Amino acid sequence: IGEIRRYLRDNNSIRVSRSLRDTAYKAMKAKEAFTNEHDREPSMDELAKILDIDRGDVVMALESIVDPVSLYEPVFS
Amino acid sequence: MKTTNEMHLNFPSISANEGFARAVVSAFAVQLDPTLDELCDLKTAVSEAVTNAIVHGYKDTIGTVYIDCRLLPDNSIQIKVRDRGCGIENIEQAMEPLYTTAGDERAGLGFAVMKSFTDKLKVQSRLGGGTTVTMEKTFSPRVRKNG
Amino acid sequence: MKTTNEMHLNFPSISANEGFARAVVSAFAVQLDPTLDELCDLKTAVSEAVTNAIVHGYKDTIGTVYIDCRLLPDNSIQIKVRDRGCGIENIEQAMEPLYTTAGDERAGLGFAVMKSFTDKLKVQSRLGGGTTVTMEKTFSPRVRKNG
Ligand SMILES: Nc1ncnc2c1ncn2[C@@H]1O[C@H](COP(=O)(O)OP(=O)(O)O)[C@@H](O)[C@H]1O
Ligand SMILES: Nc1ncnc2c1ncn2[C@@H]1O[C@H](COP(=O)(O)OP(=O)(O)O)[C@@H](O)[C@H]1O
Ligand SMILES: [Mg+2]
Ligand SMILES: [Mg+2]
Repeated sequence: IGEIRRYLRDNNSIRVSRSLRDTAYKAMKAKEAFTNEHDREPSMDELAKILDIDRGDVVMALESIVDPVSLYEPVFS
Repeated sequence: MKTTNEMHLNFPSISANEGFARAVVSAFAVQLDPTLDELCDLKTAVSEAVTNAIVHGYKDTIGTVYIDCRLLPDNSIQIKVRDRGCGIENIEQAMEPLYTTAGDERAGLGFAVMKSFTDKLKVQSRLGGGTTVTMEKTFSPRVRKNG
Repeated sequence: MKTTNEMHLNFPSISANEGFARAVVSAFAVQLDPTLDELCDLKTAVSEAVTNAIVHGYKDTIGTVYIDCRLLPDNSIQIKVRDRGCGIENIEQAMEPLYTTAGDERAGLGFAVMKSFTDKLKVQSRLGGGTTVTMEKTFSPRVRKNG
């Protein structure tokens, strides 16, 4: 069973590096939506709440895209 | 084994730092490109160790919690969580699942979680001198796409 | 001013730790509930200071980089980035925008960025003894919902 679990883990688990970028992308979109609606930027805690993830994880996700602008541009321009 | 990278962190034993400690360890471990599940397991284990240092080690006082992390070349990470708190009288007993000195407040599963979520667990303690919990975890090697 | 929380970190001066240092500082600063932009500015400033310690302070050697962070009760954070590297001969000159000793490789804007992205910047250095960069940044108080 241990071996099967390891096999599944090796082959199906999402790498953090990949999922972080997805989270960062969601965070940038959530920030955009919030700013449009409330006319101010969300705080990190508000952002974490919207995304329903730990604020430490939001920090890490944003870290995976060193400059948020570089993520932003190809998507929105 | 040769260390490829390391970091040393310390902070006061206040509960606000539990989440911080978890975030730091995962930001460091991410260099080994773990999977989400692997990282989650590691964070849970670190949480338990840090919580123990805060709530048991330093109980009603504020002391300093030390975290030392090393990356080893076989894609594993070693994490030491240290306190200079009250220490543990009987380590074997403390590590038994469901054993707790905190009555109804705690489940007594901290060490059991650390053990099952890492590959190696060592607990050293001296009454009045403090406690050091050493954990090691090896991450699965990255699977090549189309490879 | 009384410190409400603090943390102390150190790691070897390898470039893999630039991103790590940034992540740690933001994981710590997030307790003050900044906006993403505020956090981004802080991270950029920290990056510049850590990069300088690595590429200038320790140049062709590997040394230890120290980061000390304090949260102050007025919603501000103080960050010290220290190295025990070569030191800076003329601090004023070094802080001038576009001044660099790295030729074409670097833009000479590190200190200018630190200055504009934080509220306070202090540089202390001793030739042969190392450099300490102290930055402070106050985050805007949160706007209460329905308030
Ligand atoms: N760092 C520590 N310092 C002192 N005592 C500790 C420490 N860590 C654990 N202990 C002791 O070991 C017991 C078991 O720990 P654990 O398995 O985490 O369960 P719990 O924290 O739920 O009590 C604790 O109740 C406490 O008595
Ligand atoms: N930690 C440091 N140790 C030694 N010298 C430094 C340090 N930080 C900065 N310097 C000196 O100050 C100069 C200007 O730094 P900076 O404004 O960041 O520009 P740059 O890094 O692009 O050269 C550097 O070229 C270097 O000579
Ligand atoms: Mg426990
Ligand atoms: Mg620079």
